[in-house]
This record gives sequence, structure tokens and C-alpha cells, in this order.
Amino acid sequence: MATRTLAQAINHALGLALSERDDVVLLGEDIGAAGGVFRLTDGLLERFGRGRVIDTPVAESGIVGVGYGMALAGLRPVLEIQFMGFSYPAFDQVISHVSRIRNRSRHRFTAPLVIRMPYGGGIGAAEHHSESTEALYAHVPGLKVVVPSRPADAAGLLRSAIEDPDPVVFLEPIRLYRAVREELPDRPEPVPLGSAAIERPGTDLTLLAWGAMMTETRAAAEELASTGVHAEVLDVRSLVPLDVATIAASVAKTGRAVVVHEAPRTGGFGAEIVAQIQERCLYSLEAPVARVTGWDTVFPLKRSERHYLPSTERIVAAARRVLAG
Amino acid sequence: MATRTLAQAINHALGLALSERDDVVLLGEDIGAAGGVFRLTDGLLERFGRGRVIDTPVAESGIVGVGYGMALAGLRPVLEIQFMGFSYPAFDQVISHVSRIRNRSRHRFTAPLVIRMPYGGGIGAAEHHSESTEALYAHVPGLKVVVPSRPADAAGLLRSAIEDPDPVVFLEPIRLYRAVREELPDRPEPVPLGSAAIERPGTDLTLLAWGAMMTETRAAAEELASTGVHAEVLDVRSLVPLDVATIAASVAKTGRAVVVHEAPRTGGFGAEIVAQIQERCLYSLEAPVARVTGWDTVFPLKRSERHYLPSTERIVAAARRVLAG
Amino acid sequence: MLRILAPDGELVAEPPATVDTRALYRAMTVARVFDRRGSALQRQGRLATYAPFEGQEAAQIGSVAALRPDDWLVATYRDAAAMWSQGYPMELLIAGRTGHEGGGAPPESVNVLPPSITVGAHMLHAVGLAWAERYRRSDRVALTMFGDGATSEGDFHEAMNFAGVYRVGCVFLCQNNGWAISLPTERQTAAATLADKAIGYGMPGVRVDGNDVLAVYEATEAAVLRARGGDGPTLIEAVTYRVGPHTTADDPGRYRAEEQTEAWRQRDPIDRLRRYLAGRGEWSRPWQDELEREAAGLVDAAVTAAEALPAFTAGEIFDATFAELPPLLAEQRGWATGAADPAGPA
Amino acid sequence: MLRILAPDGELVAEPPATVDTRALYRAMTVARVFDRRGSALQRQGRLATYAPFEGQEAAQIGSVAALRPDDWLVATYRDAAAMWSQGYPMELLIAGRTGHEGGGAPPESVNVLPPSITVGAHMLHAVGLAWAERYRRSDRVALTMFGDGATSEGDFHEAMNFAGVYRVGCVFLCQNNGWAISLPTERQTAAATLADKAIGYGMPGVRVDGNDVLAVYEATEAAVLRARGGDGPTLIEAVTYRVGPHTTADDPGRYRAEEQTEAWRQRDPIDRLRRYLAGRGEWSRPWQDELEREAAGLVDAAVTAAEALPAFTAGEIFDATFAELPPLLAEQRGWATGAADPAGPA
Ligand SMILES: Cc1ncc(C[n+]2csc(CCOP(=O)(O)OP(=O)(O)O)c2C)c(N)n1
Ligand SMILES: Cc1ncc(C[n+]2csc(CCOP(=O)(O)OP(=O)(O)O)c2C)c(N)n1
Ligand SMILES: [Mg+2]
Ligand SMILES: [Mg+2]
Repeated sequence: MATRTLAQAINHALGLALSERDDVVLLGEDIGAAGGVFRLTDGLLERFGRGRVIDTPVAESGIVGVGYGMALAGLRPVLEIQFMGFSYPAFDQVISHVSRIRNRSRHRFTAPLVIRMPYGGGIGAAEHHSESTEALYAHVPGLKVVVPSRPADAAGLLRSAIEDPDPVVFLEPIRLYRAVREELPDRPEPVPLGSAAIERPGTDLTLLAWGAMMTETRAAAEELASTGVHAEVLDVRSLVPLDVATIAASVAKTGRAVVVHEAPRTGGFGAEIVAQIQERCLYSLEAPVARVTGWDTVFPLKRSERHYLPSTERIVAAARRVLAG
Repeated sequence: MATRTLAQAINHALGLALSERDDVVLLGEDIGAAGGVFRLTDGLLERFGRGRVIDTPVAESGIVGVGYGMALAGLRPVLEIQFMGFSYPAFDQVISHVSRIRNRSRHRFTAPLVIRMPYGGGIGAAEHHSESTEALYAHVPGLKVVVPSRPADAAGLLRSAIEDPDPVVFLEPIRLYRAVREELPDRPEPVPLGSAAIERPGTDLTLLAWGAMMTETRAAAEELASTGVHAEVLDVRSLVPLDVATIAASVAKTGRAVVVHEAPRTGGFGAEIVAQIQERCLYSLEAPVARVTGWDTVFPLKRSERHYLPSTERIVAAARRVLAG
Repeated sequence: MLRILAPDGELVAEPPATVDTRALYRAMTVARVFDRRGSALQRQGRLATYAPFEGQEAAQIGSVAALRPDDWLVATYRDAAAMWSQGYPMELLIAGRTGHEGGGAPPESVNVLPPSITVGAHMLHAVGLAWAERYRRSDRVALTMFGDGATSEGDFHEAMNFAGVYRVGCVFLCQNNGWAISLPTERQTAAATLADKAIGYGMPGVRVDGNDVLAVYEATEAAVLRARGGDGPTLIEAVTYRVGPHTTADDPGRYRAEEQTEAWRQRDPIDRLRRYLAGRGEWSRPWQDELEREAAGLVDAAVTAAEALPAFTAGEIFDATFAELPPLLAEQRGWATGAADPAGPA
Repeated sequence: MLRILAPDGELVAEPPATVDTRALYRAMTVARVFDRRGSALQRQGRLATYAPFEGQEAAQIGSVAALRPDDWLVATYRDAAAMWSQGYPMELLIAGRTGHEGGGAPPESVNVLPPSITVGAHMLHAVGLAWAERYRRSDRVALTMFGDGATSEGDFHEAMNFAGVYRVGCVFLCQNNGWAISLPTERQTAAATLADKAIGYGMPGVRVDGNDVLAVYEATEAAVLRARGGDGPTLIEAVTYRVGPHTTADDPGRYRAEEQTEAWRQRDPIDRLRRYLAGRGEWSRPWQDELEREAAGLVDAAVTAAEALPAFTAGEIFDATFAELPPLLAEQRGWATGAADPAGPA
């Protein structure tokens, strides 16, 4: 047992995978001696050597395309894209190849790889460094997409992702890398892909979020609680597969819901969750499901970032509207 | 006046733009002597020469990146991506640059360009040739996305797209290229971006679709009419900007809606439309808005394609369920 | 440009010792019969699409002949001859082209990926495959085939660069067939030759007469030996010509002069090898007839088997999306098969 | 490798006739002051991020000196010296780094794009700009700057290829500063030099001592003349070194030996030019003091102006998404500014 931040939990899970499975290799920019720009791979080069912790040239399509080729031959590559905003040069490899080969070859070839990407805003970063485009990946058939919000889930989901027979996009909330610590066993329990977590049971409305936005969402639930409103808080965790059963059961019970994400509103994954809820629970809904999201603008730079990210206040305000509806 | 197919209408509008504006240039693979794989640029090389109808190497990122550079210098490039499934190598250029430069430079630099892409299934094409990933583009702030379903709209929307000061993704339904003809004036009226068309007024429910799926949707409305159900049919036409006012007004009136698209269901643009409807019209809704969509699978090859595409029957069945709800 | 057989079938250099020339001739003959049948079937509406490779048989058969049966081949929509020659069942090559996903599933023993339809991306996959083999201390190599057009894509660059940096055992075999659909090679690049592109990646670049099967074999064999020995990748430019249309939907009359094509027809790779064999008394009309009969039989059987493959049921289109169907997909499958209300949970 | 000034400031070749060496020295001095201030401001939390270019002043100032004021410059996060030198207001360079979008809006007269943060993509933009100028019969050229790391991206390849094929008036200036963050150049490519990469695109590739401002100027001037004359693109590899960290968040101690950096510090480009000027009696301590005072004044004023830029209001973050706000965005703007219920139409 040790207390670990989310970043340390990932580092630990990577080390564990490398030591437990010979077929795991890591590829990415600056993941070796530098230990990754966020130090997520710190110490792994020293422990596992250059043959398994592979610094690549600055070429994201290359990282994913080559990692995919390795996976076809049966390895389990874990690829790091330095920031989600730099994943797009590899988008074709992901959507046209990684996600399709199982279908193209009717299970003959498969791509059991993981693509890790730090994502999200809130650290006043430069352009392209605050992206949250999970909806793009979630729309791609054949791809799984998960987003932990706490250290134990980070380690547990990463373990499951590496063991998964299919490709997984693993999104890491930058803002939470060092935000909290959790006790973690040395061999953290795998967390199954496709299960949402009911973090806080409640009866009055359901708050749904994932990744970094869990912080504001939890705080909103606290604030609502202080005024006697019992919000049920769901950490969606896995966008694909989506745990619709848990989501629908919660909203059927509460009759009200707010979905939170930092990605732009239009076509964000919140829309899918709203659609699922209204398909399954319309007759239980007491008010429209509200979306509290980033705006349909480019993510702003440091000096105006605060105008963009959903705040606890915005979530609380939306909740109150939904409760009044 | 002349009768034109959708393909001819686009060809005509391209010719018109080239002759009316010196700053219009076309770039794409095989658009010159070959006239485009669908002959959409037929005859334009002969009329306007190699300086303006530019055959490029097979390099989509190059086409978009270079076209974008031209647009920055004030030209109006109209770029052809041979099939939507080959647009992904250019995705980074689109999402990181084309769509952002106005914001990045606070209007100092702009990218008034059009990216034309044939999209959609139904012609038994090879892998990657039946994509319908409009939701990916619609999620990108700073980008407009339009999809005509008839010759007049194709010409009219393309004229508006070329005149637009911002970048426009212009999706062309392959299946409709030669499906119908319409009378078109020699200078077709521009159709404003951002307006849905009420194709068929009705009172009992609203059917919403765009592009190739309008065919099945219209047929479904006919079939419903034959049983006394008056469906209002909306051709959404423009995903961004979205004409929410028209959509909400229709559903507020009918209280029931079915959204149809051929893209995969999860995270498809239908989810956004459902979310918008329930946000604005929940209390008018008599039943959940239904989505009739492609499945969350890779688009199948010819011999199983028919299992994938939404059919008139599926739309009618969904409508009946919504009417019964 | 490396050449062993002149167009008239005369030897201009020492032929490789390690190759069975008659076997090459047989394979090229079968490939030609397959190819002609492919175009015919497409015209009859029995194939969804077909990309003829006539004129490129030497480049495909000659290069693959230098592989071991367990080496990897990562090729394109136009490389059916190469894929078949590396063990990909002919019926699956046809099945794919009829529009059946089953065509993408070669037997476990065949290390050939389904054909790449996107231009450019697949070269990276070959680099990854070759790298994984070395990681496992296997000496299998990967050969990837692509066209002149593919050298314009960014992924070509990244693949060549990775291969160079990590000295991966990957052979890059470019069939420069003169055209990327309607764009001739000289309008695709300002480089003097495609082989020159190797310099920027610190690997050898070899230019070979792509219609000379012996030269292609020799160049590939050298590259494969280098790769197998751990000495890294090689780029081979096989200079050839696409005698037919790009695909059966293409009309080359729009962009190229028939005389050019006719001139290349005169340099047909099969004719060339036939002249050589005939000159050595290793070819005869009866043998030719026998080969053609054999080829027709093989192709007939493959077509029959491919067309007999039952089309997928509605449920089957879901079943290879993931190893296991997640709940939402299972639900959709229910709607699609009629097991649940087809309108979904409306 | 082209060199005019040896590290000790001695001439080893004829210096270019067309350049004002003292002006170069002044610009490099201002750039150095700017750069040191940038790092200091970042440590004080006044800049969001900063990518120091110390050691690369000759490569940036020398190349841009060969441009006409109306030529295009398309450069990166590390090229503030070049951008300033081509007319981009210093206060905007700082404003961007404080995290203010206003930094991306140079005056209409300045043909310099905001710095590219993504690695690789921007070279294509320069090709398009240069092409558009030729289309309009202007003889403006475009110069694009990028690092060694950027040559690994697919977009580098596509940009070089397009430029070669269409003979576009674009100069590709690669600052090979030895590192792409933690990856040294020799582990990025197996090519002998980055300049060699030009061969694959049929354009000249020139290798120049990037710490020799006169050599950089001369190489760029020749390339610019070629480009302006319609003779097409050139790749220049300026061999230099990033003396500082990648950005202020980076710790080079993790991946490189201090001795290497120290050795390059000895080859400082400003020292080199100073020795040359001093040798010719064109440098004096008082002049140096005056320059440094001037530089400090310029930088002070720029910092003050940048920090005085009012941060965007909530509404302003919406206003440059499109030329006009579409309805849904106007609605969101209303929520964000409090003009409408912030929860949206819940
Ligand atoms: C990424 C991508 N862009 C465009 C296409 C459409 N396309 C199919 S083949 C082809 C030309 C390829 O030429 P080449 O690489 O020389 O191969 P060849 O067809 O001559 O064998 C093009 C543009 C594609 N399949 N993939
Ligand atoms: C597409 C993309 N991938 C990764 C990054 C992260 N990144 C920023 S700078 C850099 C290294 C670039 O090295 P080089 O091109 O040599 O330029 P230098 O920083 O040395 O000036 C990387 C990997 C990025 N900005 N864009
Ligand atoms: Mg070709
Ligand atoms: Mg560098």
C-alpha cells in the first residue's frame, strides 16, 4: 500500500504492466530519459531499458501506426501522445486502422493497444494544450474510451485497458494529475471498462461527469447538500462502452439530471448521454436534462480560461433550474 | 434554366465561382484532366487552366494545409477530398489550424475556404468509401458544416460556402449525385448557411434528416401520409450553424420527432439534435425523440450494406412508435 | 537501374542463382489470368470494384519470391498477385472484392494483412510488424508494397523515418507504375527518382526495372537479407506501368495517351520472361496451355468459393467490432436482427 | 557546411556585401535581452510558458535579414527573435505568452503568422502563402522556420513535396538545435544530415553554421533570390544548439550532459559576431552598453504594454470564432456573460 497521486498511479500501473507482461512496450515522445513531459513514465527507462520504453521522433501518426503494427504481431503497446491536442495527426491511423482491423479481418487480426493522452484545461497552458475532444473518439466504432478521475480508477482502468483485447483511448485529466492522493495496493484492482461509478448516492437529481470535471461536480453536490438537496453523483468513467444501465437507473429514480463536460457543447459527449436518457427515461423526467459544458469556441488562453471551464457555480445553477423545472 | 443533377449543380456552381471570382482556385486529387472521380470538376481544367484547377499529389494534409495558406493570403480555395474517408489525414490541419486561425489572430487572419467531400454509403463501395462522420466536423468550433440533398440546395449552399468568410465543410451525398434532377437558373440563388428547410409541412410528428437520408425520410413521410399521418419533414441542411429555431418550432408544434442519419448512433449528430429538442421542447414532447441511425459498427461492404443503412421501413416503424408513445 | 533481362529476353547481367524461374513464370501467368478475370467479373457486376495490375506482375511476384513463407506482407488493393503469392487464399482475395468482409481473414499461418485501401497508412504497420518480430528475437522481416502515389503521403515519410532510426527489418517496395490515378509520377515529386527518397532516411535506395522479374527478385533478395541480418531497411523503386485503368471505374483516356500505354504493353513482363525461357528451351506451347488451364481452374474455383460465401446476416455485421459485444451494441444488434423493436427504444 | 565567420570571429570566407553587420549585432543583442527576460518573467509567473532561444539568435536574425519587409514569415513558438525582426510587435510576442489571444494579431502591414504551437503543420501554410503570392503575380516569398524535430512529422514531407512539385517560392529554414525536447537529432533520423532531406524533393539543400550570422544570411539570401526569381524552394539546415531548456517547464539535466551545453555556449553566436566587429573596430564597450540599454527599454515597454492589455471579458472569448456569431453561439455568449440564465435552457 502507498498513497499515490493520479500521475503516480499511472506510473505505477505502467511499471506493473511492464514487469508482469513481456509483451508490453511503451512508445512516445520524451517518455524515456525525460520521463514524459508530465513525468508519467519517470524511472521506467531505467528499469526496463530502451528496448521497451521507446522515445520516438515527433511523429504522432508514426507512433500510432507503428504501435498498431506491433499490436498486430501480438505485442501490447501503450502509446503516449504528449497532449490530446497533438493526437490529430494520428487520427487517420486510429479511425481507419486501429479501430477497424478486427472487423476488417473478422477477428483474424486485432489491435490490443492503449493510447494514453493527457487532456483538458485549467492549467493556463499554451494553445492546443487544453483539448477535450473525447466525443471525436467516442464516435469511432471499435474504439473504447475511458477517463479516470481518481488515482485508484486511473490504475485500475489502465490495467484493464492494457489487458483488453481491443484498442482503448485512455484520457488523463491533466488538472488532476497531482490534485489528490489515494491509498493504492501494490497490485491495484483492475476496474472493468464500461462501468460508471455511483460516487455519491442521492435522490433529488443526478449529476453526471467524467475526468477533471468531477472536481466541480463533486463540489456542486456538496453545495447542493448544504441546502438540503441530495444529488446522486455519477462518474461516467467509461464513455465507450457506456454504462447506460447505471445512468438510466439513476435518472429514472431522480427524474432530473445535469451532464457536465468541458468539451465544446455542440456534439459533445453530453449530447449522447442526454439522448440516451431521454430515450430511456423520458416519462420519468421532471425537467429537461441540462448540459453544463465548455462553449463552442476555441479553448481560451490563460488570461481568459476561467470564462470557459464549467464552474461549480454553473453546475449548481443548472441543478437548481432543473430542480425547479 | 437547365435541368441538373446534384453533381451537375455542383459542377455548375464551381464553374460559376471560377468565372466570377479571380480568387477562387480548386485543389484536389484527380480533379483536372480526370475531372474528379465522380466527374464533379468535369470540364473545369479546360475552361480555367492548370493554374486554377490544380491536381495535387495524394496528400490530404497537404491539400488542406496548402489551401489554408492560400486562404490566409486572401484566395478562396475550394478543396476536394476524394472521399470523406480520406479526410482524416487532414484532420489536424482542419481542427488545429483552419478552424482556429480567426480566433488565434482575433480576425487578423482568416481562412475562407471550402472543403468538399463526397460522403455516405449505399453504392456498395470499397472500405473507407462510405463514411458519414459529419459529427466529427460539427464538433469543431469555428467550422461550418453543410449537407445538401437536392440540386438547387447543392448549388445554392456551395455558392454561399464560397462567399462565406469562414471555413465550410461541404458534404456531398454520393448516392444522390445523379439520383434526381431539378430546374436550376444559370445563376442559382445562394442558400444561406444555417437554415433548415421545411420540405413538407405536417402536424403529427417531425422527421429530421440531411443529405442522402432525405430520400428514405421523404419516402417514410409518404408512407405515413398514406395511412393518414401528417409528418413534417425537415431537411436540416446545415449542421453548423444549426437552425434550432426552425427545429424547435416544428417539434413544439408536433410534439414528436424522429431524427435520421446514416452515421453511427453513438455520438452522431442526431444526439445533438435530440439534446437541443429536449432542452427546448421537453414539455411539449409526447414521446421520446427517436433516432434512426447507422449502427456503431464499421460501415459494411457491399454484400451486407443493406443491413446498415436506415431504411424507409425503419423510419416508419420509429415514427409509429413515437406516435404511439 | 538494375536490369538482368532486357525487354527482348536477353540476359544483360548474371541471373540470380537462388530462384526457380519457371515457378516465377507460372505465378505470373496465374496472376494474369486472375487479373483479367477480375476485370471481367467487375463488368458483370459480380465484384464491387477491381483494381487491375496488368503489367505489374513481375514487380509483385518477383519481390515476394524473395520472402520466406512466414515473412510479413503488407500491401494494397492492387497487389493481389503479391498477396496470393505469399499465401493469401485466392478465394479470399475475390471475396473481399465482391464486398464480403470474410475476404480480410486469411488463415492463421498466413502473415499477410488484408489489402490496404487507404493510401499511405499501411507502411507504418509493416514497420511495427517487423519491429515486433525483432523484439521477439524472430528473424522474420516485413515487406510493404505501395505505389508511386503513396510516396506523397505524410505516412510514407514517418514510416521510412521510423524504419531508418530503429533499423527495422522492413523492405519498402514501391511499384512506380507511372500513375496515381490521373497524376503521372513526374507531377507527384520533383525528385529525380523515387529511389532517391531513401537518402533522406539514411537507407539504401535501389531502382530496378520493375518489368524484369529477375531484377526485382535480386534487388528484393538483397534487401530481405539485409533486413533479416539486422542491417535495416531498404527502399526499392520498381519502375513499371499500370497498363489497365486505375480501377474498373476509371477511364484512362481522359488523362493519358494510348500510345504511352501501348509502348509499355510492348514491355510486358510476362512476354519478357517467356522469351528468356523460350531461348533456353524452358518454355513450350503445351506447357503454356497447361499453365493457362491450371490458372483458369484455380481462378474458377476461387470465384466459386468466394461467391458461395454466405452474405452476412444483419447480426454478423456487429460481431467483429469488439472481442465481445458491449451492451449498447448488443442492443443495436437486437434491433437490427428483429430480436427487438427495430425502431430502438423510442 | 557553409561558414563565413569562424568561432573566434575570424573570416574564413568572403562576407556578404549586402548586409549591415552592426544592425545584425544590434538585433541579436535585443533578442538576447528579450529572451533572458522571457525566462525571468515566466519564473515570476507572469508568462504562461516560455521557450528560450538562447544560442539561436544568429539563425533567426541572420535568415530574416535576407527577407524583404513584406515577405511572409511562418515560424514557431521558439522564433520570437525572427518574428520581431520581421516586424511582429514585441509586445504582442509577449502578450501571447502571457496567455492573451491578442498576441496573435499583428498589424495589417506585418506578414507574419502567429507562432505555430503544433510541430510540423505550419510549413504547409508557408507553401500556400507563397503560392498565393505567385498566383497574384507578386514576388513576395515565404520563409518558414522549424526545428530538427519537425522534420519527423508527415506534414514536413508534404510541404516539401508540394513546394518541389509546384516550384513554390518558399524557403525552408530548419534550425537544427540538436534537440527535440529530449531527443537528440541523431536519434530522430538516420539521414547523414537534415539538409540531405532536400534530395527527395528535388530541391537544393544547404547546410550552414547556424551560429554564424553571416553564413546564415548568405545562405538565406541565395534561397530567397531563387524563390523570388521563380526558381523554387530551398531547404536550409542551420546547425545550432538550444542552450537553454526546451521551455521553462523542462529540465535538460534529465537527458543531456552539461558539458555538451557548455561547449556550445563557447560557440555563442553573439560573441562570435562581437569578436568579428571588435576586430574591425566596429564594436565598443560604450556601444554595447547603449545597445543593452536600448534593448532593456524596448523589452520593458513591450512587457508593460502586454501586461496592460485588458484580459478578455467572458463575451470576448466568443467573438472571433466566426465573422458573425451564429445563433447558438450568441445564445451561449448570453449565458456566459450573464445576459441570460447561465444554466442554459435547462
Ligand atoms: C488516403 C487516401 N487518399 C486517397 C485515396 C484515393 N486513391 C485510391 S488509389 C489512389 C492513387 C494511388 O496511387 P499509387 O499509390 O501510385 O498506387 P496505384 O493505384 O498506382 O497502384 C488514390 C488517390 C485513398 N485510397 N486513400
Ligand atoms: C504535433 C505536435 N506534437 C508534439 C508537440 C509537443 N512538442 C512541442 S515542441 C516539441 C519538440 C520540437 O522539436 P524541434 O522541432 O526540434 O523544435 P525546438 O523545440 O527544438 O525548437 C514537441 C514534441 C507539439 N507541439 N506538436
Ligand atoms: Mg501508381
Ligand atoms: Mg530542435
